[in-house]
Amino acid sequence: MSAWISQFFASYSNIIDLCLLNSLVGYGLFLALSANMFSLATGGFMALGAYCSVYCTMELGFPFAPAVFAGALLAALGAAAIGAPVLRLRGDYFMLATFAFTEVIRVIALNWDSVTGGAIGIFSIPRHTETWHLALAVAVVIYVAYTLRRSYFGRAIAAVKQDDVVAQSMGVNVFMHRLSLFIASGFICGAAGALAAHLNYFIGPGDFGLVRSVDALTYPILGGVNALAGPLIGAIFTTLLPEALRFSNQLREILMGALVVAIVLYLPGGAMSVFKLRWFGVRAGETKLAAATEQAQS
Amino acid sequence: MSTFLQQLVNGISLGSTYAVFAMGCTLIFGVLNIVNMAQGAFFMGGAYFGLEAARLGLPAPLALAVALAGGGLLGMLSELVIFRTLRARGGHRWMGLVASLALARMMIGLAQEIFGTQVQRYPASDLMQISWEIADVRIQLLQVVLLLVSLLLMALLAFVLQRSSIGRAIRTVAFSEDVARIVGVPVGRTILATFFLAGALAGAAGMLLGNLFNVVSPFMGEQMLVKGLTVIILGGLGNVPGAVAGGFLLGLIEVFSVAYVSSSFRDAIGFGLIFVILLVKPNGLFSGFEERRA
Amino acid sequence: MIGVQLEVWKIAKRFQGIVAVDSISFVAAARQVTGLIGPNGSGKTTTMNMITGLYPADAGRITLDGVPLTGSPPHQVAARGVARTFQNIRLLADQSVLANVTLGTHLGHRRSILAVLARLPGVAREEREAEGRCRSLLDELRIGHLAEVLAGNLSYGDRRRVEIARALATRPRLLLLDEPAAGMNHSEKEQLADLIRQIKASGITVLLIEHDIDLVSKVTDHIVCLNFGREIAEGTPAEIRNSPAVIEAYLGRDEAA
Amino acid sequence: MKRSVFALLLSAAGAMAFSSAALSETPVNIGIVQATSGGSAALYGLMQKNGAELAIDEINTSGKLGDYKLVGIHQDDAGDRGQSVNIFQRLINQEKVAVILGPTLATSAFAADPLAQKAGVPVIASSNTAPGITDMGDYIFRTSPPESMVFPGVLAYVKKKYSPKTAAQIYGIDDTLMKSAYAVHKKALESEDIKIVATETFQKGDVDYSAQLTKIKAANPDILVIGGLAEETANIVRQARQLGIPPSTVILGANAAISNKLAELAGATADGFTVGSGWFIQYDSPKNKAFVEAYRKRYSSDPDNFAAQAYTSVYVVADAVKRAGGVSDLKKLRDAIAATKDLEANNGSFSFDAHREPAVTPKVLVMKGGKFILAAD
Repeated sequence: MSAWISQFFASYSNIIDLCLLNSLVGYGLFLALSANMFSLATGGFMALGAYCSVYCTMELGFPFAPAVFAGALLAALGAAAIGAPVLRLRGDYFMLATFAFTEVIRVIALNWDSVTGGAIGIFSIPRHTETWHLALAVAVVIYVAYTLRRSYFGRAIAAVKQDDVVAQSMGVNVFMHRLSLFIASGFICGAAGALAAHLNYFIGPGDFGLVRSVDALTYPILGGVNALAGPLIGAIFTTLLPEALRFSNQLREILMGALVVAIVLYLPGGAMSVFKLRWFGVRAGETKLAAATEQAQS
Repeated sequence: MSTFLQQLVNGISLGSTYAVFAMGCTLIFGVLNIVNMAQGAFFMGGAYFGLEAARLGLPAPLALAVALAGGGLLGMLSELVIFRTLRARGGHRWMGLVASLALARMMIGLAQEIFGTQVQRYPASDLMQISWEIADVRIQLLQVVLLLVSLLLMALLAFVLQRSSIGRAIRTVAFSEDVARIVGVPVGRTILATFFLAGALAGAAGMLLGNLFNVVSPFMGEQMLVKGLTVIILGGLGNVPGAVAGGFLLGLIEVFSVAYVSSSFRDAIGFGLIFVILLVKPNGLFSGFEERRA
Repeated sequence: MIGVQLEVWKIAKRFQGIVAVDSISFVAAARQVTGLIGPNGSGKTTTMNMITGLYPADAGRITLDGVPLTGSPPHQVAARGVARTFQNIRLLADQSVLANVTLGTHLGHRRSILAVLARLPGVAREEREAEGRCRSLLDELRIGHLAEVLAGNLSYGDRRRVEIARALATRPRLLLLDEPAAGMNHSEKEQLADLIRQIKASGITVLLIEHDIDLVSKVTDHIVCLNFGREIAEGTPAEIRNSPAVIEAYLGRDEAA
Repeated sequence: MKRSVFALLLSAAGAMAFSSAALSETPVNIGIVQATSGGSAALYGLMQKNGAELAIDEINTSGKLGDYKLVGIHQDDAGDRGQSVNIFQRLINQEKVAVILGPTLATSAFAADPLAQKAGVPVIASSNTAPGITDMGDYIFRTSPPESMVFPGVLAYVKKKYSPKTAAQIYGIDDTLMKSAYAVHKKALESEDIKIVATETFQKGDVDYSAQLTKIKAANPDILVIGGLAEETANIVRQARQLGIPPSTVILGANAAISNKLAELAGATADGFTVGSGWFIQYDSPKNKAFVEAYRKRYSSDPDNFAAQAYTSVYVVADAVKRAGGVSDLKKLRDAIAATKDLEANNGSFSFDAHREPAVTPKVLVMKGGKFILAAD
């Protein structure tokens, strides 16, 4: 039995690592989405975290932990820098501005050869990231999300998400709350980028583009943005799906697309909404409120 | 000077395909306030519809009609399968984004299955080899034809939106769905028609670009989607004349940033500009053209 | 809780060239109930939104006990002790009544996020106190039994009460009520009148924006009447009822009143 | 929760399990990690998969390995690095492969090859031409000659024939392979004393190169060097000619540009396009003729050099299995692969050099009438 387990881990440890890593990113986005920030900046944040941490370990000789922290911090700084102007934008404008940020970071990474290696990227990165690092990071982030949700901060964020006029009128500084979540999201994504860089021996600008950012959003949305376990479920599902569908190389892409569409259509509150009996009525109410907010603001 | 003029020709020619594609994206946004991420897949689909038609020996105008119809049908499909269902269920708007991306992914997979992953090209014709050299500037017949077709499509869309009954219905729904319902506009059918128009424009753009640059591939829509989003920010979300102007503008910006800055920074300049525009003038450069949606 | 005096001086607001509020001045005396009335579109809600900072005023000055309020964003206005309800009830539909009301205690929480994350004992105490206060508020408003019900499932009148409870949970010094009687039947209006009197008795300044002159006459000390973004009359309820300008504004313009 | 994750993993494992039960023979599992979906990588991946599978079947039918039966296990990594690593792990630990052929892309190789190196499983790449691949360890081989082995010969040929003074370069800046090809091209141009008068870039997915080419045209170079994949190169060549870059400007391409797609997409404008390759279709040897014929028969299309290199890789493995006397000891297998010398292959004789790079003599090919032919002096 133990032999079987060790073989299982040897064969699938990378999948487990990827599930955890994607969950971590998923929680970064979960925080952003919890205040209605449909952010495509993930790729940019992860790139900042990854390149910075690799620079720290490989050029400056930092130990692993401070390097990851430095990467996360740089991404958080990036979030703070773009947050102030970008957070004034609403809805799709916000999404597109964050996308522009990711692309600008990617193009800089492509051209700044001396630090990033350009398109060739950086290889032979020491592998420091272990499964327990990732598990610990996910656990910490879940703890933070869980604790915040039950505090006055979480109440304020829930209000910001549903009706920011109400939130303001109750004394919530909507801008600062959204900014702090955006920065936290940047920090987590930066840390994930740093951990990813030290997991796969290699990073290149292609790892941090639009696809990365969109996938990251898919995790919490598929899993459910209202449930704490949503990002975890969504990330595991999305990571395992291409492997589970490997029996058919031909139809893999088509089946993956079809499954995602089916989830969205039949569980519009995300997979976790299965566990909420009252979801249907609630969804409709929430959408109306959101619409009312938009009207009041325009 | 001749280099400058040549770059101008390059930019206008590239910009015309952007403009046609972006008109569709912005139309959907104007009516439904959503971004349909599957537009890029309709663009790709239209290119293949046109390609198959051309291979069957249909003359180019008929092949274009097939591309238009094919793209339009794909557009309607996305409305019927995804957006209508989501509206009925009251799903969050994020869900529409995620679902339309997944739909695009399915369609790319399907195209790979049917047509293979390799790049294909439209059948070569001698007519298309004709080009003139005026004051050291190369202008191909193909470029001229395609520019004219683009302008025709723009005029056609303007006509449909401004003069036809379906156009009036679309504008009413864009103004307010409730108002449309009160005055007796069939909202569901009008939205379906909007998706058809948007898909048809994407499909036509696919065939135009496929012809102009000799490329038809399952992945051609991905980059175009990004360009389309960029253009509709430049022009203002939901602003159709803005999309046309933005399309040409983006074509020129790209070409001239290659010409006078560096090709390595072409996209950084484009996206940097977008970032700045969003912060300074979030309703687009041409927001004076049209009153913003309430 | 000590009510403050609100002074509004020649404030104006226009939207894309259309004048919503032309020039309005009035005083809501401390610990009194002041009524702001007028037909639809007369500028009442715009005035309220300027006071709470949702819309910046184009011109004019707003002060609380003489300290300027103009230009402050809504959350700072709230921090100065101004609370409000909404004409088109805005509750968080998928949350419980208690959760909605507890949002009102936001400004009362003094512990930092780090303290929350570290689960310091003070945090739990603060939460318990906030919850206890909200429950007793709900009891006072006679909706204590609804604490765990989802706000989206409440009756119309109860939603109005929850909104008022939420506003009171902020420990306001000035309470703005935006058409609280809209859609209420006669007995509900009676209960509302009692509630407003109670609030006044607790020392809070109240600015009541209302359509219904009968209700306003019953509970207010002073009334300001608006029309077309201007003030057309001011005085005691009795004076207002007999003012020709008010009668014309209501009967000539708006049959619903 | 934890349990359901575990169950999901298990069901995934079940779905992926391959039944590779061989009866009397001893199976030799060969992992074939090639992208057959997911963009331009699939163009090369599919060719290599075809070439490898053709060779495996030929060897099994011939019975030259006696009781050993080669079992090809193809896995599609869609050109995605994360998936390549997943696949490598599974192939090594679960399928117990003796050797892995691939992966398609160099970026995947940089991520996945270290796993094989650590586990002591040999990897033979047949499309990675970026520098540094074999530096990852002594278990990493390739049958694809790196750009640096091919391009200088091409340039020397062009220099001798046309004596160019100036050159322009255009390359894909976001493609690992092309970025490194660019560096090789640049170094070769500099060492041949050819002045670089323009350097332009493009990105994956670009279809319009007219702005860059207009700039290049204005610089009026004697030769144009393209660092692009086949489909990109085809359109650059075509657009260059359409914009009026004269036929006197010779266009040179990278190794990766060699594909049958090139002639199809660029048509007559590709005439005179010059590249270098370790293999070419008209190579006159019985072994090659048999290969081309078998390939055409099985896939009804022409092989390209990637198919040929993957085909060679399998023969290298078969030869090494024979010399190592089985696959029970992968260290011995590795040593046997490394010792490959003068193996009769489809491009003459094949050997690995001391750095596990292919010791082949690259040929200069010129496009003429839609076919690559050996360049005549």
